[in-house]
Amino acid sequence: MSTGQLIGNGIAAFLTLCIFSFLYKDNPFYKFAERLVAGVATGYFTMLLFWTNFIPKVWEPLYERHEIIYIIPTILGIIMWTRFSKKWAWVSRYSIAFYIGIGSGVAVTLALYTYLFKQLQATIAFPISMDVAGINQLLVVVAVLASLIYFFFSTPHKGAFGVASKLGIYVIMIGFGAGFGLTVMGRIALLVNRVIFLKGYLIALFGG
Amino acid sequence: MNIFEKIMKVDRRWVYLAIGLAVSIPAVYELVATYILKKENTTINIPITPSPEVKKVYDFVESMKPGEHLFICVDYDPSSMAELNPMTTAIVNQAFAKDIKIIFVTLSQFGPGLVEQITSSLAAAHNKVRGEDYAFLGYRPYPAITILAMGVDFRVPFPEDYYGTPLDSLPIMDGIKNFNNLKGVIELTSGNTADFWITYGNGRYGFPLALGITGVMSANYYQYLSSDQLLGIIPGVKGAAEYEELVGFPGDGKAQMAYQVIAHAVILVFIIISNIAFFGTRKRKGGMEGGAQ
Amino acid sequence: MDRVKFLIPTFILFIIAISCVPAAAADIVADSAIAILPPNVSDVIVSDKPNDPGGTLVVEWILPDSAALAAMPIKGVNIYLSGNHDGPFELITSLPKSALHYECSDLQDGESYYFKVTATANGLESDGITSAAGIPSGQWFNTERLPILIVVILFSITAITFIIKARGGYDFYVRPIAGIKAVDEAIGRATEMGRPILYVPGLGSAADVATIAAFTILARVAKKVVEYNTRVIVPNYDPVVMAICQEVVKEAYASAGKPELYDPKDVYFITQDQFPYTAAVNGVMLREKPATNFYMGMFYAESLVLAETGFVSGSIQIAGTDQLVQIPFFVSVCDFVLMGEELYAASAYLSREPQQLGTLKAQDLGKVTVVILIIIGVILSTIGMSGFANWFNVG
Amino acid sequence: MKREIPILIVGITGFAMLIQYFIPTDWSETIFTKSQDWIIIIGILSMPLGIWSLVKANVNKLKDPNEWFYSAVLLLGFLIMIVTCLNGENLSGNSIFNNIFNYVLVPIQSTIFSLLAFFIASAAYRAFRARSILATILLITAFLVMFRFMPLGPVSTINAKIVSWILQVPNMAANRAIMMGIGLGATATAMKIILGVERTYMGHD
Repeated sequence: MSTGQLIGNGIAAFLTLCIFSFLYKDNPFYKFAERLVAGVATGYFTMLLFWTNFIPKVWEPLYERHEIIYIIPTILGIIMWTRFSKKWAWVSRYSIAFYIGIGSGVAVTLALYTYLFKQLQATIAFPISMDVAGINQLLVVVAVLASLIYFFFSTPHKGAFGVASKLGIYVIMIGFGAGFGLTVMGRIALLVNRVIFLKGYLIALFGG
Repeated sequence: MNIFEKIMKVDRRWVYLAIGLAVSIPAVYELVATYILKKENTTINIPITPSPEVKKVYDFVESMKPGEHLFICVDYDPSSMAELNPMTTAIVNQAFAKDIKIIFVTLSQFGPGLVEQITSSLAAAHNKVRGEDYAFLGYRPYPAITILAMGVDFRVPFPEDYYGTPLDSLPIMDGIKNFNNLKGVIELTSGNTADFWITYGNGRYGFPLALGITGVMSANYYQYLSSDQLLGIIPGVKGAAEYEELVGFPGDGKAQMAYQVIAHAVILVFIIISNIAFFGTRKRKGGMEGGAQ
Repeated sequence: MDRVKFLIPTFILFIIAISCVPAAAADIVADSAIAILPPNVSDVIVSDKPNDPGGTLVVEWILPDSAALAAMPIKGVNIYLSGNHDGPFELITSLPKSALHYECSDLQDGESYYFKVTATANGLESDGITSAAGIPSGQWFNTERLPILIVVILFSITAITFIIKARGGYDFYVRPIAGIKAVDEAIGRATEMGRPILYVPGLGSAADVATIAAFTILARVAKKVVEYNTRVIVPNYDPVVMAICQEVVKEAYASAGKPELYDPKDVYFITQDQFPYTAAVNGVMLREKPATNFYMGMFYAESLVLAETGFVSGSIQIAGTDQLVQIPFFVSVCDFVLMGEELYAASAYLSREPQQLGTLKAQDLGKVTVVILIIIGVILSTIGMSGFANWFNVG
Repeated sequence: MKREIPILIVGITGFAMLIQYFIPTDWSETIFTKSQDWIIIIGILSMPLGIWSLVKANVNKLKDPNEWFYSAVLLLGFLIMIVTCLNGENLSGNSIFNNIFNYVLVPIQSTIFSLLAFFIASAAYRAFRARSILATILLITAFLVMFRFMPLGPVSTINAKIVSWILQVPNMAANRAIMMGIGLGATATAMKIILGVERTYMGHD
């Protein structure tokens, strides 16, 4: 490690410990790191967006390529600044409306495709049979139906419907338990990486 | 307050401390072993039982004959290196040791650096020559289109390899037109490229496909095992450690496994203690109804 | 018709090809200098590529039967293109034998194109079969996506019907959802304790539907906040989301006739970076000690960091997200959770407007349809009719 | 003017994007990519609103004797990043900007992320108690899934099989059902917005 890297990693190690100190309780070191990173991150993203998005998406089309059509989104974006004024703030609704309109228009078909159709197709694509795979498929179908019934809003969950919805929430809970258990590995790995970083820094500082 | 109630209400910081210690033990052990005891091998050896889905991938590579071709797609970026690099290394080690020829491709923007890093170190260790024993074709965006094009001919998306050599001048590509000339594909990914390989790769061209994925992703891909669209899955660090165990090259996967096992054990012990305490308090409350609290 | 026209000659050729094979094999063994051409491909069909903007034709062919060709293994095919049936043909690509079709793009819509497909083997090439004319064209409607259009239309009709019915006074039953009932109580509790309410709208942008659902819930929360004379803090990740949250909260104060009490400093921007944002919200929780924390919208890995810190600071927590991976963490730590669809239903529940409840009814009818489709689909798959399942593979 | 026109804009753009999905022509594709570009442009041009909000709040706090130091740190961090990247080439390479990114931003980000290892343990400790049937199911499943890490020979082999089944059958079924619900809910909400039934995000006037 060069001296520069050693100093850099020293700062990194100090900030790592500042954040970890939060586990004990809120303290000035954590607060320092928290505010520092909020400032640095905002500065970082502002400049990143400026160079990688504003320049190629706004400046170049308008100023260099004279693509007049880009005036529309630019005006819509600048309209957002009316929010600085109390009197004219309502004008910004035009841009917000455009933003939300595009978002929800795309969402209708996207949600139907990725969430509904793909899942539906995957559920019904395999046959039920008397071997292990076939019986598992039968169980999957029953479990999917029960879980769907749990999400019914306009029918009282009573009688047979209530039994199905109860089975449904049990299945959902198994799913959540599995999801929780599976994630532990990845989260531990993150902490291990920090520990290995600190260890490497100690070795570089004293042992290396 | 009896002991059970105390355990139930234990300050969360004791839990934090336990996890912190659990994760530090292997690191401290390594430091002590290396610098104080001056030991050579500092990896904590944890017995590992390979799961069936990992064993299947291993058996598949093991069944290949020297000189046959394996295709490895490195589709992750540096942020998931910790989980996926160990399995890539283990597979490449196994294949090189068996004189299997490997073709690498990446569909991730940051993939080329990773592939170069892996191939350069492992090829040297196994005395393998680029262009003869392995090839790196490079990176292309648009995974679906690239996979479909490779199904026709690797030369369509990759007329030249990553280093600018035309594919026809690479000895390893002699007689290798598309997926039909390969034994199979192993896709290592931290993102949705796995879906493309399943739909457009295995779905369209029917080659044997195995996945190496991060632990968080694994829940979503087990379904393809039962439908035979995948021959096997290597999930996260644990899968990598199992693979290393099978191959017999202990690496970063096994090294990380020590941390994982201890941390998981600590959490499991906490859950058990918490439940014993829970039942303890319930019983006592039942027995001491109306009594002093 | 075209198909039939070509089937006859190709069939004849095919017969000839097959009958040639033993002889050809023998000849090659005896004297490789005598060149016997490889057998031709058959069934060369050109069609317009469906559901595309135009300019692309698809060529398909059938290779000669490989079993009969042991001595002359087909290596692949060459594809030639011409504007006339009789040529001149230009080689456009060579494909391996595994290829079954070829998409030729960058053609002119409305022009006629002819393709010649030849088989190659042992460095030799058959004389080839020329296709009928193919005329590329663009389509105006993607027929593969028809199922989605049908669903959109049916869904809209049902929703509008129920909305009209509801406006006419028709009353729907809606089952109680604990997380939604808790919203009002949680705000009351904040008032009693004299502490503020924290509302985190997540990391989504204003174009994400989950975030838009979060705005609606915020509107309700803000209204109650004004009623109870307490305070709501909304830290933001996205500037557009911030602008909308400000609008929503300001509106709540205005409609209660107390516009002067709205403090724009309470709805503010932190930073557009996941973990620095999380750290800052953690700080707010520990220092402002909100009585109730709401997490509504899109959450990723920060879900558990926020929820645990909120627990430590002793807040009641209500979460709602459509991010599947994060729901287990909210379920483990928060007091109430709106899981997936419940987040979307919450706006209807909270508004209590009949037309909003009408769409809930439409959602339920959608679920009934899904249940029926699953049952039918699995039965059909089990008896071997997998075509039904593919209908939902809309690409 | 203040409310009707925006709702009309939402309706028109939303409906246009909905229709666009079914039309495979070149201009339809162009509309899609351009609209996504335009949303990004509105987002970038809105950044000043966010920056103003952040800077104003922290400049105000400079007068607060308890807060001024932290706010100064935040403002300084922000300003340094802006100043060191006035030249776009400093985004990468060995620039001050990139070094602050590597030695300040990245370690803090990944450390906050790694706090999850502690939180997941304390959440498990508190939440996984057999209080009710639902909590017990959650507890048992999570326990078995985590237990697959324990190197206990034959017990592990059996557990691996159980976990594999849990992942392939109930877990997958639950995920699918929740996703289908989300699909319907998101569609209904988006339709309500396009039709103008849902308009709370707009405020009144």
